[in-house]
Amino acid sequence: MAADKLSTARQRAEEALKSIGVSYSVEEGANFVEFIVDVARLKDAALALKNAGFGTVVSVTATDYPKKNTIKVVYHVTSMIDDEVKGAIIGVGVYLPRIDKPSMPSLTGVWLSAEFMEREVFEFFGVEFEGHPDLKPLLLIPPLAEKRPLRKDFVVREENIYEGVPFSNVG
Amino acid sequence: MVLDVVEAILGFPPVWQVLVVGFGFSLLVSVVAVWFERKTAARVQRRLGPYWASPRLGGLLHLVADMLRYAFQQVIIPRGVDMTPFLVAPIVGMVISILPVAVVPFTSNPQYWPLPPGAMEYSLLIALAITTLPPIFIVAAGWASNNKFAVIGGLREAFIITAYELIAILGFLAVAAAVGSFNLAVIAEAQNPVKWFMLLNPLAFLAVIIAVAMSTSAFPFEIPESESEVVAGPFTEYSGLLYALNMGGAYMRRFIYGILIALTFMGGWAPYNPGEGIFAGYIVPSLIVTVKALIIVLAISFLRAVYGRYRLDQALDIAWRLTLPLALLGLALGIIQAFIGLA
Amino acid sequence: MSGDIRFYGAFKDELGLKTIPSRRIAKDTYEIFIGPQHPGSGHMRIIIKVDGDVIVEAEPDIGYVHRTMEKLGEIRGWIKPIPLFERMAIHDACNITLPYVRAVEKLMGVEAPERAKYLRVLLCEINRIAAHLYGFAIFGIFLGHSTMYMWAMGDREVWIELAQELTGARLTHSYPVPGGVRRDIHDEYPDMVRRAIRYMRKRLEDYRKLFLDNPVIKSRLEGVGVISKKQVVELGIVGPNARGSGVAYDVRLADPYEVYDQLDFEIPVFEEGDALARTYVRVEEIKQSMNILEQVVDWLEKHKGEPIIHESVSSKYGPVHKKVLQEQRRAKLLPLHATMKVPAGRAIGRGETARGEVIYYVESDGGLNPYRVRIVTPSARNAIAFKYALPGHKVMDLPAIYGSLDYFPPESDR
Amino acid sequence: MAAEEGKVYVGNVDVAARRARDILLGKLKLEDAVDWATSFSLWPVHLTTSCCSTEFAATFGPRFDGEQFGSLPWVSPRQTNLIVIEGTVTRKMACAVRITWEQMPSPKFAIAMGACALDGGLFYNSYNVVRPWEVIPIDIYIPGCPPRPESVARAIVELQRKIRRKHLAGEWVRTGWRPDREPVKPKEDVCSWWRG
Repeated sequence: MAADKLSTARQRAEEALKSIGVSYSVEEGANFVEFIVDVARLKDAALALKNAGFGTVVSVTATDYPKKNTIKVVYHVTSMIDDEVKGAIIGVGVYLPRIDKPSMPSLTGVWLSAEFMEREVFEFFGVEFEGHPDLKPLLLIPPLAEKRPLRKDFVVREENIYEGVPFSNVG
Repeated sequence: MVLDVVEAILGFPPVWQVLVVGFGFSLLVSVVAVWFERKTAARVQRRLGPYWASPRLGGLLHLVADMLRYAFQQVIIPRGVDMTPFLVAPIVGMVISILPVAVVPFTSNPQYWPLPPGAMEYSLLIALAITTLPPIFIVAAGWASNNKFAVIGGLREAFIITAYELIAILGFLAVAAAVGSFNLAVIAEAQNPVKWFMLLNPLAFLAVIIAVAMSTSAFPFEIPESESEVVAGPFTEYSGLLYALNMGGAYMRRFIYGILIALTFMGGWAPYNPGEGIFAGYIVPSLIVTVKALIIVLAISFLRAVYGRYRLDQALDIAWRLTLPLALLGLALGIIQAFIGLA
Repeated sequence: MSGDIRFYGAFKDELGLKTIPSRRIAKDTYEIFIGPQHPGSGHMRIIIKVDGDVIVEAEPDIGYVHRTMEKLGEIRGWIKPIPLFERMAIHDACNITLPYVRAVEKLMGVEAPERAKYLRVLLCEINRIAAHLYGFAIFGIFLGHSTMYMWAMGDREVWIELAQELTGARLTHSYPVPGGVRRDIHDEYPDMVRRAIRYMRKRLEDYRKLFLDNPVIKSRLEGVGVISKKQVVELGIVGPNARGSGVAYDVRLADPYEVYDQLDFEIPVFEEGDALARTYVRVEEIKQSMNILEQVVDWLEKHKGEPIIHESVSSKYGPVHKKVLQEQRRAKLLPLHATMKVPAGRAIGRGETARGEVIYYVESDGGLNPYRVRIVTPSARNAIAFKYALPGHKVMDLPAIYGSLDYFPPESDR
Repeated sequence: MAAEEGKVYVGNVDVAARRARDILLGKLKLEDAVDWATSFSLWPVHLTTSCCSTEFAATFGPRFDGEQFGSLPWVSPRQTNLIVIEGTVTRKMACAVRITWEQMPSPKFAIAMGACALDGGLFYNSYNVVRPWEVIPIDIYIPGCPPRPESVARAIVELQRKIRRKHLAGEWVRTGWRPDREPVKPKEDVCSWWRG
């Protein structure tokens, strides 16, 4: 049942993106699907998806890939009222260069629910959202937010708290 | 010589009454009332309440401990407060809140009245006039604290004053009208033995009870000190002894109102007839009045366990749209009673 | 850039979100910081600007309990994040960790056996009831109703005792693990659940008398903090708060997990969208959860002795642990769990906690640790409601709205 | 679910109470009276730092009823004398903890609740967590994650004993100083981020 909804949602989203002529690539997860678009067309793609019924952002997920030298920002969206696609999650996202302050357009104007989540991505990854009404750290204190804690080069160590006992030192 | 002066001062009935009945009793009553409030709430809420300081007294000593602790705790005077009103307001407010006792007769025997019989003719008016003063000092305390929550609490207190004052006075006047006298002793005596005005004029009684609950910020009108928005209201910045004065002040005012209600609505010392001598003529009737006042205080305190608190505008709405007509009806009823000579 | 902001403003107006002209905000407003040390705030701060007694602007300042769950989740292997994540919503522990476990299971390609699924639902619903009662308690104290606090706290103990009987811990159960659950119920357990349900049904009547039908409480809640259906969808508000506004969105229905599609229950929906409707939704949910519990314990009684953990896990057990599993019905966690590797891939786990939908985005690169765990908790999504639901109300409505939203800061801050 | 009368699970409070009462009524030494009063009037301030607050709330619920020890959670720090650190203290919260502590009038006491308040607990290597004992001086630690309500009640009783045995409150009244420790100053300015 959930798989049906996901395929319906995927179909609908692809139609919406094709109708405005946005080129995209698809990345599939276990139970969701992501459309990666160009940064310049992100806002158009988002508007098209919203008009296709995906009205609510459930997560603005950013992931840091130091090996590929990119940061991926995905807006996972769903519909809360449309019974045909309710419960299916699709994503629309971009790859940003992994520099100190990468920038991308804010989608707060399209999805109001993304407002706080974009602030989170800003403080944890340093991604600047152009056009965000109030871009400042949400959870962290400012000096800590400067360090971009969720980037992979911010290392938190599993410390050797018991002397003599080797502890897995990962990260 | 000195002893004579001291005796003359203490023997002066208003001073004696303020010190012993006013201060002593009201302190005792506020301790018992707070204990009762916490204990009944605990009983309704299926738990013990304060207990382990004195299991046999049911934890009454916890309240003594609270008082002692406040008495010896550091008194913090924050930077930025207006020092004089900050220190003076709670003290003066508490003193004034027990002053109405100075004019209250506890017996029908004129020998033990605090004022000469001529002045007693206006005792109800004087007492009511003094009861309207303490809220001003609460507002002053809030303003002097230089704290946003205290200021908001003080403003709320000011709003509430305007709402309850008129109602309380109209309610008491209903009785005065029915009896045809402002003399509390005459009013109390007129109800002897069972012609109590809480039965004859329940409208005015209800209006006065609501007004008292409002004036002493009892539930559901605990709005100036409503903790979930304005922390401790006007007393947010007060600590130690100064806060204890403030907190006791509300219960003391409730007790003073209780005495007035006992005299005007519950027959005062009725059904007892005060006799001659200090014991039969003063102590026994004053104890009866105190017990009646205590019942009023405890009844109002019990509401905490049952009700939440109203919003400020709703409380004002209730005061102006519901309780004021009630008080006016009570007044009309009092005047009708005066005409048909019921009292 | 300015065009975007205009667009944003116009968009808000169209939604009917309260915007007050800036001219009035600049003049005679009073800024109040509510929290974090404030009886009406919990562990967050709300910065409100008041004009007279009316809130014109509200901004939640959260993050006071941000304990870096997402970062720690990246360095603690696959099994240790379970006790870590349940600290987010400590009184709703099973609901909040189950989606993570399911996401990991999805990556591993295993699925819990039927009995384990029922046991998970059992604990989830017990937790849901306890969490709603906790919400009631806090709500009661916000409205100055201490008896409500005490009653709800006392009755919550009943459900906590049940959870303790099942898992051994009052709050932090760590009950679901990848592949199944850690313990089975004992023979008297179904009767204990039924007794608790009988007791709770009786108590809900008392609550109605004292709290929900209390004229003071009703007048405080009716028509206060109204969030319209359209605003719910736009702001992404979830859980009982959405269902109080007429949005029938519940993950148990929209994307059924575990055995929710085999159970018979309803999702209560109210149309009004005010604080009272949100409260009623919670009461109705408690009733529905008790219906679910009855069905679950009936099923569990009929299917005794079925496996509670997946074969791929239990087949690696040594003889001692196999014996424990068979005789005591307890699944031990082995060192192999600590060095577990999960195939590369990405999965989203979602579930319905007491406060709404929780989402885990789990990414694995095939190593010992998750590459990225992104958590979106219901409170984190509801936090935005403060910004838009508070303006236009009086200061005294703030605790009523806060309490009705049932916001839990540690969950929101992660 | 009410607490059963006649049963105490948290130590011998009755004896201690009787002894304290004897001191109050018999010798009536003022300092002992203050110790007695303070120990039976420990009002914790409403500062919820983290998720242990659920168990703290349960402590003052009807089943465990912390109020029976004379302890009443109170709203404003100015009128309280006990602070209970309920779990993790983050960097953002540390500032609030310190300010609240400084707003409380002496003699004042602190209980650190939970593993996180001991040494970080599960979050020992988190970048946003500070140790509460670096921020304020702690009198009693409660282990557990989260501690059960019984242990919170137990901690309150232990603190009562400690106050009476070491005359913490009485000494403060006499000398204006806690006899058992220097006042703790945090090593770094915990609120620097707020102004800057």
